Parts: sequence; C-alpha cells; structure tokens
Amino acid sequence: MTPKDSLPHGAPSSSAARLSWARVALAALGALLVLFIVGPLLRLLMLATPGSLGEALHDQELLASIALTLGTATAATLIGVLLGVPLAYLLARRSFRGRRFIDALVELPVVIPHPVAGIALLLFLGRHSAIGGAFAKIGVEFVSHIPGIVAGMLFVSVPILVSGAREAFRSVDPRLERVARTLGDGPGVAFRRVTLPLAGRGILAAAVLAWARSVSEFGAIVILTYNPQVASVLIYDRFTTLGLPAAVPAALLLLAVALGVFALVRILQPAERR
Amino acid sequence: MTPKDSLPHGAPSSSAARLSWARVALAALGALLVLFIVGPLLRLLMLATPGSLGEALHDQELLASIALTLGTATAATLIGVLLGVPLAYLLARRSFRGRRFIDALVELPVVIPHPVAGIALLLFLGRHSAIGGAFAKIGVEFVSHIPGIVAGMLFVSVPILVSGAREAFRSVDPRLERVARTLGDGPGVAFRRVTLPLAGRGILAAAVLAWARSVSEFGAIVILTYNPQVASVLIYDRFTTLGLPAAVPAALLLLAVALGVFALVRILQPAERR
Amino acid sequence: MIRLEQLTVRVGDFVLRDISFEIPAGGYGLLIGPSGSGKTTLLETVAGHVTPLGGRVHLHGEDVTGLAPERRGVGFVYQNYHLFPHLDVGGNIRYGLTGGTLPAEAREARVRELAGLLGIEPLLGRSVRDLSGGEMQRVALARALAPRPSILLLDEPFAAVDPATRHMLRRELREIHTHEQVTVLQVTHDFDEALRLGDVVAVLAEGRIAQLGRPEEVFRFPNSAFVARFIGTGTVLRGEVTRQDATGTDSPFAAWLESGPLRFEVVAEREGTAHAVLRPEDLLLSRSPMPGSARNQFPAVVSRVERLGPISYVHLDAGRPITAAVTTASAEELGLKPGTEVVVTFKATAIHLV
Amino acid sequence: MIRLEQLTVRVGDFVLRDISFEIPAGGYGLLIGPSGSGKTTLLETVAGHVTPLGGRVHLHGEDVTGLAPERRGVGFVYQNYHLFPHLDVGGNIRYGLTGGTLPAEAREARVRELAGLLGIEPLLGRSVRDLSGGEMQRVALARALAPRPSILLLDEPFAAVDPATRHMLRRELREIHTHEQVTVLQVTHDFDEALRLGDVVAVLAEGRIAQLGRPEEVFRFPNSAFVARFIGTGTVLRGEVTRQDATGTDSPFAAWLESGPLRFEVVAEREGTAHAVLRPEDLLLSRSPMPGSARNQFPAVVSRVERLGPISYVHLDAGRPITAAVTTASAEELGLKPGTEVVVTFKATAIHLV
Repeated sequence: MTPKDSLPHGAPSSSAARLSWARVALAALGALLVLFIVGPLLRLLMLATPGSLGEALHDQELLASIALTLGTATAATLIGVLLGVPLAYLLARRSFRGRRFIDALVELPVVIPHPVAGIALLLFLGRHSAIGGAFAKIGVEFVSHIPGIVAGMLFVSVPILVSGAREAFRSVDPRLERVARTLGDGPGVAFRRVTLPLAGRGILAAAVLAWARSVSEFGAIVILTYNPQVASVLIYDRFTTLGLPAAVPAALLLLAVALGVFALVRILQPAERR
Repeated sequence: MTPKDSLPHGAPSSSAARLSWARVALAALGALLVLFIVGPLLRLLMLATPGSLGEALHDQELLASIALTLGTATAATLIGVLLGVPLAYLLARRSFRGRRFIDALVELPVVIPHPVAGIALLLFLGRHSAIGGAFAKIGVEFVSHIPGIVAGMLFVSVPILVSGAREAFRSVDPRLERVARTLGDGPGVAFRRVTLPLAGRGILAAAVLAWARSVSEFGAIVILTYNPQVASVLIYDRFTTLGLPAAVPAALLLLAVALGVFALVRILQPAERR
Repeated sequence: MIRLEQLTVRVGDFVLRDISFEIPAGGYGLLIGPSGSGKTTLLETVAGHVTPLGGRVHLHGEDVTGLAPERRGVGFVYQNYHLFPHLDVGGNIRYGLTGGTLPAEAREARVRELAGLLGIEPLLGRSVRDLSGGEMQRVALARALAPRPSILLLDEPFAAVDPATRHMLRRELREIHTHEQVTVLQVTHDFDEALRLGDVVAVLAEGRIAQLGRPEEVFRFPNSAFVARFIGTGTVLRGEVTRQDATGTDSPFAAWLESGPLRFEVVAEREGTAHAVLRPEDLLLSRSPMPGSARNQFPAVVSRVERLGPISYVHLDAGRPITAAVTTASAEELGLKPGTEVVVTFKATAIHLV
Repeated sequence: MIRLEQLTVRVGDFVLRDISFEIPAGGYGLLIGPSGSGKTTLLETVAGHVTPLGGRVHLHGEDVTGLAPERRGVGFVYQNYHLFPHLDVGGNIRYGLTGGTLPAEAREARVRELAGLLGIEPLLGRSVRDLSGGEMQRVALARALAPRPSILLLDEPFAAVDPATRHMLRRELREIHTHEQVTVLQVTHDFDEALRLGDVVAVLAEGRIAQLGRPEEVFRFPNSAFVARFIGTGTVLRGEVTRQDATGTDSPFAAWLESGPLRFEVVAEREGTAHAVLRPEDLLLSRSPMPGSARNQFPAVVSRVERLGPISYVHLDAGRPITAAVTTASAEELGLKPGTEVVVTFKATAIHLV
C-alpha cells in the first residue's frame, strides 16, 4: 500500500468555485447587516435640506439644549477621566485581591436598562437619600437639575472610559517602564516619560468615545432630569408633543455631532492589526 | 571621575513611603468611581422586600412586558448572530477593499443618541418608506408593532455582537486552520473542527452581551414602538404616570435579569491576562 | 519529491523571485536564510496556503500549483507548533486520521506507533497546555506524520527548544525521516543544521536563491561573500587579483591577491576585485616560519583565543582580522594567548575566491 | 561587583531557592539554564524590579536589597530589546542621560561615543521601528550603557538574531565590556555562549544553582547528569561502581563501572550508582585494537557520522549509544561510515563520574 496514492486529488477549479460561493453567501449576509445600520442613518441624512438645517440653526431652544448637552458631557468626561484613569492604571498594572471583581463591576452599567439606571440614581442621589441630602446641604441638587444630567452621563460612560484606558495601559509593555527605571527614573517620572505618551492616544480615544456616549444618553437622564432638556430629551419631547417632522432638524444636528466625534475616535484609535 | 559614586543613593524607605502614598491616592479616586457605580444599584436592591417582589411577581402586565422583552431580545440576538457572525469572520480573516470602513460602520450605533436612532429607524422602516412599504405588503409592520422593538434592539446591539465575535475569531491563530488544511480538511471542515470550537465561547459571550444590551434598550424603542411595552418602556411609563414607587418593583425585576445575564457573560468570557 | 520552478511569491512588502530547486523523493532539503527572508512564506506556498504570483510547484511528480492544501499530501510543522488547544495530545495526533476511511483500530495503532517512535506515549491523554517545548515539538511532528504525508515541511523546528533537546530532536528527526520514507523540506537560519541534516541546501538571500548544493559543497565553496559570511565559513577578505605571469594562458592561473597589507598566492580564474574566503581550519599556526617557499606565510599577533571544547578559535591580527581553528591541545602546546606572535601558513589552493 | 546571598525568588508558580554567587568587579558572569527556569526573573531581582522573598542582593559592595531600581546603577537589556517606540534611536540612547545634571554637550558626546563604539552613528535620527534585530540590539545596549552603569544585566541578548550577527555582537560585547569596565551578568540557554564569553558561569536547574565555576571547569567536570546533558558535554552513562580490590583504602580508588554490556576501568570516590560522563574528544577510534592493556577498550559500530566543518561527531553503537569527536581528516582516513566496526579506547582518568 502506498498511502500517498490514496489521497483524493480533485480538480482544483471545482474546489475554488465552491469556496467562492460560500464566501459570496457570507458576504451577502454581512452586507444586509451593514445596510441595516447605514440605511436608517442615510435616510435621516437625506432630510438635511438647507431649509431644515437653517431651521435647526435658528432654533434658540435647540441650540441651548445642544450647548447644555455638550457642556454636561464634557463635565461627565472630565470627572470620569479624573476618577477612571487611575483606576484603569491599577486594573491594568497591579494585581490585588478583588481586581477581577472590580474589573467586572466597572462594566456593569452596559447591561443595566437605562431607565433602571435612572431610577437607581434617583434613589441614590435624591434629596431624601443620605448622599443626595449631603450634597443638597452644600447646594448641589441632582434631580431635575444639571448635576443629575452629569451623573446619568457618568454612570453610562464609565465602562467605555475605564475599559478603554485599561486596554491602552495594557498595550504598553510594563518592561518599558522597568527599562526607564534602570535608566534612573523614579516611578512617577517613568510613568510620565514612557507609559503616558504611549497610552495617551488610546486614553484620549476612550475619553472621546465616553463623551460621545454621554451625548447620546437618554433613558437615564430622562428620569433624573427631564428639564433642563439635553438634546436627546428635547428630540423625544418634540417627537411626542409635536410629531416626527418637528423632531427631525434636532435629530439631524445631533447626528452630525455624533458622526464628527466618531470620525475623531477612529482617527485617534491605534491602527488595527491586519 | 567614577560615575558610579555620583549615583543618588537615597534611603529606600522614604522612596517606598512616597510610592505607597501615591498608590493610596490613586486607589481612593478609583474607589470613588466604583462606589458611584455600585451605590445606586445597591440602593435599588435594598428595596427588594418580599412585599415589593411579591407585588412584581403578581403584576400580570409587568410579567407580560418582561416576557415580551426577553422574546424580542432573543429574536434580535438570533438575527444578529445569523447576519453578524459571518461578517465578523470576514472582518477578522479576509482583507478586502473597504474592510476598515466597514469595521468602523459596524461600531457606529454606539455614538448615535438613542432617540436619533429611533427616529432614523422610524423614517427607514415606516409605512411610507420604500423598505417599510415592502415589508408592510408581506404583513410585517415595524412602527408600533413588535418587529419595531426587534429592529431597535438589533440596531443598538450590532456593535457589541460583531466586534465581540470579530475579536473571538482574531484570537484564533489562522495557522491552526492551515494546519487542519494540511491534515486533510477542506475550508468548511477546518472551520467547523478548529476555528468554531476555539472562537465559540467568545462568540457566545458576545451574543449574551448583545442580548443584555437589547433587554436594556429604551430610547430607540420608545420612539418606534411605545405599545406593546417592553419592560424599560413600562418602567418609564409607570414612573411618569404613577410616580417612583410604582416603578420600583418592575425596575428591581429587570435589574435582577440584567445582573444574572452579566454574571453569565463574565463566566463565558475567556480568562483575562494577568 | 518537491520541485519548485521559478516560483515568485509575495512576502509582506517584498517578493521572492525565481525560486527553483528540487528535492528528490526521500531526500532531506534545507532552506537557509536570515530571519525575515521569507522562508516561512515559501513553505506555506509549497503547502498551498499561499498562492504564488508566478511559477509552478510540483509534488510527488504532479503539478499541484492550483491544488488546495488538503489535497497535496503534505505535513506541516510550524515553528511554534500550533497544536490544537481544544484537543489533548492524542486528539491532536489523531486529527488528520479521522477524516478518512481508516477503521478505528488502524487509527489507534497509527497514533500509538508514532507516539512510540517519538517517545510521547505517556503524554497521550495530557492537555497540550502543560507540555514542554520539546514535547510540543514531538506532538506537532506526530500530528503532521499521522496521515502518512509523502512530504514533510518543517519551519525552524528547533528554534524554540534548548540545545540539549535540540540534539535529541535532531537525532529523532533523522530516524523518522528514514522510518517514514518522507521527503523533508526544512527551513532554518542555522547553517550547522544544514551540515548535520541536509542532503541539499538552498541559501536564500535578498529574495533569491544565492546558492544551491550539497551542504559540504556550500560550506567549502560559498559562491558569494554573503553566503560565506552567513554560513560562518571563516574570514572573508576583499582584494585585487593580478596574474603572476603576463602570458594569456587559459584559466585557472596562478595569481596574487592583495588585500591591504596582505599579499597571497592564489589560484584565480579572472583578474580584478574578488573576495577570498579563508577557512579557519586551513590556516596553520606556528611560532617560527616553516620551511618551504612555495607557501603563503605571514606574521600575525594573537588577539584572542576562544575555546570551544575540543577546538579553539584563534583570532589574529595580521593587518586584517583573521580567524584560525586549531585543536585545543595544540593551542596549549603553542602557548597561544593574546599578544603571542605567530606565523600563519596556508596553501594557495586553500583560498577560495568568490 | 554583584553578590547574591541565598536569594529566594518567586517565578510564576515556582520558586528559585538559595541562589548565591558572586561576580567580581569588571567580571563577566553567565547564568545558564533551560527556558522557563526563571533566569529573567532573577535578573529582574538583581535590577530591583522584583522583590525577593528572601536573601540579599549586593551591588558594588553595598546591600541594595531594598533599593529602588533607579538607585542601583544597573543597565538592563531585555531579550526583545524593548526600545521606546515613541523616541528615535538618538532619543532612546539619550534617555538615561537627560534626568541628571549632565550639560547638553557632554550628553551628546556620550551618545556619539556609544554610537561610534557600536557602529550605529548613521541610525541616530531613525525611527526604532525600521531597525533590524542586530541594530535594535545595539541601540538597546547603547541606551543601557549611556548613564555609565557599573553593572550590566543582559537577558539572552543574542537569542533573536542571525548566527552571523550573533558572532559580530559577541565580539562587540567583549570590547564594550573592556572599554566600559562594567560588570556583566548575562543570561543564556546556550552553553557555547558561556565558553566564549564568561569568566564565571552558574547553571540553573530545578530552581537552584546546580553548578558554579569557570566555564571550562564546568565543561570538563560537570557535577551532575543534568548539567552534563544540558551543556552537551557528551555521553552520559548510568552504571554501578565496584572497587577493583577489596581493601578499604581511602579515596580515590581504582574501580569498575558497569553499565549494561559495558565495563570500564574508572577512578571513583565511592561505590554504588553513578553517572559516567564521556567527553567526545577523549574517545580514540581505531580500526583494530591498540596495544597496551591498561586502557579501556571495546568494540563499537558506527551508526552515523556528523560532519561539522573541521570536526566530525561519530555516533557509535556499543551496546549503549556513545558519541566520539574526531577531526574530519582522520574520519576520512579511517573511512568511517555507518556500519564500520571500530575500537573505542580511552583512559580511566578520562571518565568523569557524577
């Protein structure tokens, strides 16, 4: 028996043809999904006539709402960076008891239904709770006030910020920091000269994405602070009280902001593996 | 000159003390953030008395709403897996023109404010649009019907599903498939015997997370299909019409579902790097 | 049998061109070249994972250029083994047998035969995650050999193991090559490997095959300075060749090679710039000039003595750095140490011009 | 000077225990052991990145066990270089100079000096991403040396480069060691490296230092079968030692070692089970028995001849597999090929018992 001869030797062309049919089918399924994402957004963008945009740009209430949205999102992102980047560094670099548990906790808001998050924050930060009461004494009110918007945004954007910053730190080999140490740097200096420059882009991308997530939040905010209205609440409010056509100009403007931010994130994110 | 002698030789204890102060400060900032995530959820869970839970479990409207939510989330996830896993495989394994662009498009829903997504889907799938009209002819209506819920859930869960499955495929070295090929497997068989078993856990984790994201969606659904009410819409509805205490039992039940799913995802996800 | 005909293959940003060689059935071929010279991609082309831009691949007498990998009858062992992590050791070895029509008993017999041949029987039920490098290498070999391929492709199989394990694996591979009557093409960056294992060696440089031949041939007669340096044949000196007599006789002719302060008698085939390869073992060292005027002799100073067990490499300064190899015993007899003045002697025919 | 005193270090799941050795100021020490034996972690402990569970680290005469890495005056070169990707070549080398009080001109002079020493001047403005392995290694060396450390720690510095580059780098490292008057501790898994470079070598096995000494000493007198096998000294045979005479004289005494069908005369210090190390170069081969009865002689059959340039390794079957080294010339003279019957001769004193 010569086992070499028993190998099946089919015509290569038939095999190649079968292969490419399978590939076309896979690609078609994928294309459907891409269409389902892009189609609705393009449909909305097609309504961007000079008229509708002009209307939006002269709508003082809408512009004030967008300014409020951008301002609160920026505040939520800054607080998130201040508290989240150190946490991300500890999660990426130190091993301590409960690290995996905290890793998990930080991702938790992803699965919490947004109105549930709003209700939980309302209970936690309301005037009758211990923490809400303490803040009220120093003049900070959450419910139906701007800090409530920031709290809702922070709650939903923490997972994006912390996991993004953690991965950015993880992508920097700790041995680079060790090399810097043997070259005379103390731990803080090595962090500033090596780790931060290398992780910086990734952290910035995570912060921009967290900012975009803050801008896009609706369910938690609508429960905490319906008024003053952020842009997504305003759009919902107009949709329910005035109907679809009244909501379109605001939706277009907010979509444009979202797309711009998204392009920025894509530019900031490190080039992908081939 | 002996440069060795000019090296600073401080007392190690002072350096260690400084280091640990910095670490305590970092840990404190991180702990604040963790508290901000955990506090509101614990506050809500503390309301889980036998009374409130019993009330929730005998509330037929709430139970029907949760059943609707779980059913539509399951449908959205199955459609997402059918269309998204092949796309994820192509994005992970093939290089083609526009791959990076499609990579980006698939992530787009993350930054779209949810009411804006709802309005875009309403325009795309409404009876007056080409696609909505075509579906209406075969008896499928989206707006104010169950398919609208599924569409909203699918739109927001696509990024989680596709990027999760893509990373799962990427974590399998393509050379393993090549080895299987030289051992006699055709491309489909090698995929089934090697790539799928190895990526399966990661894909399953992505699907469960996408399912959880579907369950948690509110902003897009509330615009597309207010009635029949999914759980998050029901909670919002009760909160606005009946007040906070009426919304708590439903919120508790939904939170329990979310936490259960989250635990499942954590178990499924591959162990993290140290 | 493996025959590559003018193969052109894209490797990342550059291209391998005009790759042609043949390994007869049952032969052991080595492909040697620096890291990043595209050796792995070339193997993947032979296996059918990579489609060449041009040229043909013939295996066991057939043109397989368009054939899918699973129809080529090749076994492939990657440098990092790439064992299937979801299968145990036995499952890995059995993998290539389960697709065919082989009865279960024959399958198990084959698995046990290979495990016995490679000494990994006790590992069969173990997870592949707990294996040492040498064990993983043996499992990867057994897995590749199980379906009785007529061709075995090995990608730097010894790069990731200890020298001691490497010795053993080399011996086992030789035995397997005989036992399984398989044609082997192995990729390496280590010329020692070629000398120990290969029947045929192809040296890859700058995207082409720089030299092809039996390992001893290539070692003794490198055809370029690159090959000579890469395989570590010895000192390579650049110089000018001039004829000793003005008559236009046909080649080869007696000539002088001048390289800086050094002037040697050589046998050349053309005048002009050339590289002279001085093999360390062709250089004789003595403390005083040796009789006989027909030889090349010049003084040198020892700069360092490198003892490698039975043999010592003596690094000399003779205006140019030159390395000689002597037995450790004679190095001690001559009392060689840094600063020792010695006379270097060698025959004109011992210089290989490239 | 580097002195480790009974150092205990956790390495992943296992522990290195009782690691003690000393490298004098300006010395060149090598730490050798199989992959995964914790060599890198030990280096990181010396540098201060890893805190030992017990024991002391002394550098240049001082106990630095509790000192931060930046205060120890050590340079560290990792196996994969770990150049700073956000800095160019010059920026990498300059890194360790910018923290101190050195004026800018002195800094630039030092960068140029090192770049000159290592032949990387043309690279100074280049990005570190485009460098070859050998170039990266030189940059990493220059970066580590720039602040004039008194200690240089090297983690398998030649593992990732071609043999040709490895030769050059080894030579350069020797020169740097002299030029910079630095104490070096290098980690390797290759005993050849130890023979070529080291003053002191420590062999790591199973979490302890198995042997410590000058490389030639360790090579000639390995103190355990593990060390002998690992450094590739030659054949290791396990057997039983019995005295030749029944008298209870003090050690050493003449004895017999029996290992399967073989029986040798040896010089032993105790009876019982022992491993005999037969160095390939101590075995004489001939076609017929040689005169003189006091020697160990037995017949063997050649199973394979391995030519490695000037020297050939002859693998023999004498009931047990045994390897002899002869010059390639004498292998040819004797006409050695598989199947040739030869007589193996060696002196009792040439057998090293462990």
